[in-house]
Amino acid sequence: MNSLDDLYREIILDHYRTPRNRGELPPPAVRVEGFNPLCGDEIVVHLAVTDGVIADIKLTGQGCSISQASSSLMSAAVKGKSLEQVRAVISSFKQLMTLEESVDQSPANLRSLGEIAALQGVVKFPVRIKCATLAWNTLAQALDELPS
Amino acid sequence: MNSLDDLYREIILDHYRTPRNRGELPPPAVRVEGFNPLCGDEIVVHLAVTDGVIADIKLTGQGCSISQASSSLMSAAVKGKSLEQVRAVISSFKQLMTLEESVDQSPANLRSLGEIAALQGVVKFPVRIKCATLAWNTLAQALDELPS
Amino acid sequence: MATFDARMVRGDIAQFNRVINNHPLTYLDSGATTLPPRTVLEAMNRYYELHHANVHRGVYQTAAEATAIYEGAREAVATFINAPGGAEEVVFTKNATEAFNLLAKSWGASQLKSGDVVLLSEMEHHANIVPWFQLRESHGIEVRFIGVGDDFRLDLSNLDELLRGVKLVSLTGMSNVLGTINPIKDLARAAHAAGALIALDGAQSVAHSATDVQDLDVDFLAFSAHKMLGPTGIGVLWARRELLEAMPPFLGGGGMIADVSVNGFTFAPPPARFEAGTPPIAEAAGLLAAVRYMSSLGMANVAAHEADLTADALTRLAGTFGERVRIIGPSNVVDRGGVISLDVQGVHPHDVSQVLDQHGVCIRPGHHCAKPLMKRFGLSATARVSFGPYSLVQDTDALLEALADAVSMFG
Amino acid sequence: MATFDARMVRGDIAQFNRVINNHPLTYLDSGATTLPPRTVLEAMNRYYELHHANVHRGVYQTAAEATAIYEGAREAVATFINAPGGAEEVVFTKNATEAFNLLAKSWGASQLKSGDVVLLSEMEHHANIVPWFQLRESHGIEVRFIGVGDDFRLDLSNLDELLRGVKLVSLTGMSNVLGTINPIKDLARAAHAAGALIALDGAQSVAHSATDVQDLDVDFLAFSAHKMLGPTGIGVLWARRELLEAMPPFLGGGGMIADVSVNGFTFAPPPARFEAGTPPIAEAAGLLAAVRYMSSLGMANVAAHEADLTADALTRLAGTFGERVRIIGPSNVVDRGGVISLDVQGVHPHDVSQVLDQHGVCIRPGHHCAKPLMKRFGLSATARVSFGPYSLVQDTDALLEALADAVSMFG
Ligand SMILES: Cc1ncc(COP(=O)(O)O)c(C=O)c1O
Ligand SMILES: Cc1ncc(COP(=O)(O)O)c(C=O)c1O
Repeated sequence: MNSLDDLYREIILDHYRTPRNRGELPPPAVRVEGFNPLCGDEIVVHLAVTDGVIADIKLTGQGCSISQASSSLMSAAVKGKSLEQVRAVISSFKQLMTLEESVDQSPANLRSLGEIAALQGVVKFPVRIKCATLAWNTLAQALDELPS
Repeated sequence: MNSLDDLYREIILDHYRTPRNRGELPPPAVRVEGFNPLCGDEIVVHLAVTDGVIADIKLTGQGCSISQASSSLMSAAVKGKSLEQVRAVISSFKQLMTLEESVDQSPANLRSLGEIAALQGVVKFPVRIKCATLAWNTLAQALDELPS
Repeated sequence: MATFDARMVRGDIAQFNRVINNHPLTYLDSGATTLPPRTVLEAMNRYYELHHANVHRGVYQTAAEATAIYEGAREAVATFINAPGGAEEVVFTKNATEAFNLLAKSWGASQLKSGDVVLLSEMEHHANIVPWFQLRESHGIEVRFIGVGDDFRLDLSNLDELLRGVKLVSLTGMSNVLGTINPIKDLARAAHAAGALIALDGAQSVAHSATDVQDLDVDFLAFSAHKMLGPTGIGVLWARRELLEAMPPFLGGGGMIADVSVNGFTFAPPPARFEAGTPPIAEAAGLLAAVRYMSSLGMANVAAHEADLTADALTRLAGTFGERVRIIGPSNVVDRGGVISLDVQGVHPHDVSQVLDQHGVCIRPGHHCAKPLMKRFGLSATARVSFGPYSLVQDTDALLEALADAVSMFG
Repeated sequence: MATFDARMVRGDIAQFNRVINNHPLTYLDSGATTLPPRTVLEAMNRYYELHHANVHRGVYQTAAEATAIYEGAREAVATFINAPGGAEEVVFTKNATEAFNLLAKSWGASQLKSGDVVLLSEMEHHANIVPWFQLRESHGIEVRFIGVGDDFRLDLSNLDELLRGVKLVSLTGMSNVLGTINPIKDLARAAHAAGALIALDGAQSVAHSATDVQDLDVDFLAFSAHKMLGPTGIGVLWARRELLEAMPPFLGGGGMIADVSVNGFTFAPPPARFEAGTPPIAEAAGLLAAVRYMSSLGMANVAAHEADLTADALTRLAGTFGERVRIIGPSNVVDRGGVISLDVQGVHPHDVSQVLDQHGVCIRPGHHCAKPLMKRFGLSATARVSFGPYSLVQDTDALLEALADAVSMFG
């Protein structure tokens, strides 16, 4: 039996109750919507990039604690980072969300992820993985849509 | 267990092998097609009526022994009869083909039906009732289409 | 009179023996699908083990038996809904959704023309919305909606106006979100007076109270077996005989034809006309058993039992959680069934359901395929509790305990 | 290597315990539907007793389990047919017939225009004819037929000409009347060279030999579970991912939408786009078990076993009855499967089947939903014998004995 405490860690509830980086950014910031039709979760990512660095990120949207906390955690994790670093974080996060045994879930690796490691418990609740990844997929899409 | 002998009485096999009244009649004879889409049985009834009497009847068509024997037996039973008598025969035959217990299947009643009583065994094989009634329904339809 | 004892019904259902996360199963999702009693499973097993064969055209014994079972299910359904024209008015589909598609794509596409109006309501399930939108795209009909008031009931104040130009009114008997039971008999009278036909979405209502199409005076009825203690994979479209006879075929294939050549085809009379291909035969056997089982319970008994459970749950939810848990639906049991949608302040329905699962309590979060209704009330989802004939007060006990946990966890 | 023993397969099937008219059951109608082994029934019972819940959107444990079973069936089917794009290319329908209707009414209606040609053959089942005639009526396409030669095989002598203007070739892998197995791989090459796509009607072929859509290089595949030891109520349309993605929805309702408002709707990606309403979930559990069971037998073993039975039956039928019983189909087992249509001189197929029933022998009389083929050979019906993986030489013994009775009875 998986304990709910694995899913609803204190950090997650905190980010759900007081989400970071809520709001919008005016153009020319990139704006991308993410939507999970199955459960209705919604994330809108606003991204301002200057000199290859995420100068600012703001989020709106609505949904369950996992989708909203994950987006808040994401925003905190990528703000001020270079695009290269952001891509690396996205890829580490996706690793964390895979069900495969081979994934390195060692404490050292998890520590390197910082706060987003709190989402690790989600994999034990497979129906919720989509909630956790929505914000990240939306961010990845926003990166693809950046003017090059 | 119902014996096949109930179904395939000698009279039936005889009418199947050597059908009576095969052929067509030229206009102004009435021509009506009957068709059972489930099994592909086909009967075409040609009917010449003079002074309220079936002066001649001819049949074409194809199908199983029951459908073809029934049409042959029918033609023999109605030829030369008044339309009123024919309607009575059709109705007696339909009675014979019903599964209800209440139907009079007494020897006396069956005898009054003449040769068509040979089809009585069909009711024990419910899937074949449609085969037996096809010709009769087609005849009934032909009567309806007679110029009045 | 039929006897009814919810504990006995429960005893007939194997899934209640399950233990989920160390709790006995508390199944409160009958609005999504019901749990079939043993007799339904036995009927299907017996079908497969003794009688399975393809129906129609078969002469041999098991084929005749399979056909008798399949056609017997049609008879039983006709009796269950009191179809005036008997079994030949009952068309088997794969679910209620296909029934609505058949209605829109056969009756609608052949009888409606550009500008004709189909009147729905804001509380309809997508099954009774999307096919009409598709028909709007293909045939230029107008789709109009009866609004839902703040009392969670149809707003009929401007019904006369809404009915102008309407050829079909298509409404749910009971909302699968609000629990609201609609005044179908009155609406049928109004529709007919305005020269329109009326279709009833019985998906929710048939399993929870008696449905008499003659008394209601409706023209079409759609429902699914799996929501009335039957199996998945089979649904019903009932229509008055003359309406069915005027409808062109929808799906083409074996069984629905009169003749086929390389040049074209002609089609069979109803109901065969609408049942292309090998039908859900075992499922019909299951539906037959479900109809018998429900009839033996007595639909009035089922309705009364579920009304009791609903009244108790509504009172206790309000008493325990006050403003924290808002009921999205009528707050008393007049003209409402056993579907209770909750909006728990500060806890998303998804999270409510997740915490409840830890207590073995099964409820459904989401938009319940009724997005227009969700939008009407400014919600993206609700946490929906729904009762069945096997539900007991102990289920509500478990619900309240689990809900208290969810509320306290999210503070 | 998979092990295969037809006696063991037979032992897995309850219906063989039946006694019909004082004879053990001789089931020779697998072309119409197959008898499911115990494991298939058990999988469905287990589903209902332990896991039944509506799929998707459910958070609680049994809903997640039901979803895993349903999606697991999709995976298993994808593996079984070697779908290049995996499970997302597998759409569940109610039967093969609905799969063809989906193909014609979604792909066909959106991709074909007036004058485009769909090339079928004279040996197609109505399921692969009528939907194209319906599309001809609605969209003005041309429907063309490959002829069938006196050798009961496709007449491909003028294939180049036949392929002119063709956008889709849609053919059966194996005739359900003649037993003829068509050279699909060659025809796929020819179709593609002519710029056409190719659809395979696998209804008969999937259950009797391996089907590898990549090796055959087909674009669409349709089949039914009930003809491959699975349950009634579920079928499959497989299509290459890019084709599915370009196809508009067919049935509208819950599950196939991305969003719905009172103004309109947007739709979900495949396969959900094509699965409106509550799907056949228990049936998917049964299909999953059937696919596993068939794979454990080994499709090559099944094919070899049925070829042996067919060769033996063809030889003995000719030896026993000579000219009296004509085989409507290839008379040797090269490129033919275990479907044997008989034309018994002087005995109508209906009567043949009736007499055989008295011996407990189940065969199917009729046009087998292939009327154009019947007309091609000037027949209104045949008496069709068909084998399955559980068939044994003793079934042929019973057939011959019963057939002798029919022949002598009608003199
Ligand atoms: C060749 C062929 N195609 C299609 C079908 C249709 O299958 P179903 O009736 O399961 O839709 C059949 C079954 O009769 C068949 O034999
Ligand atoms: C009111 C209503 N209508 C229609 C449906 C569709 O039923 P199905 O999914 O069985 O086709 C449902 C079930 O969700 C429903 O609740």
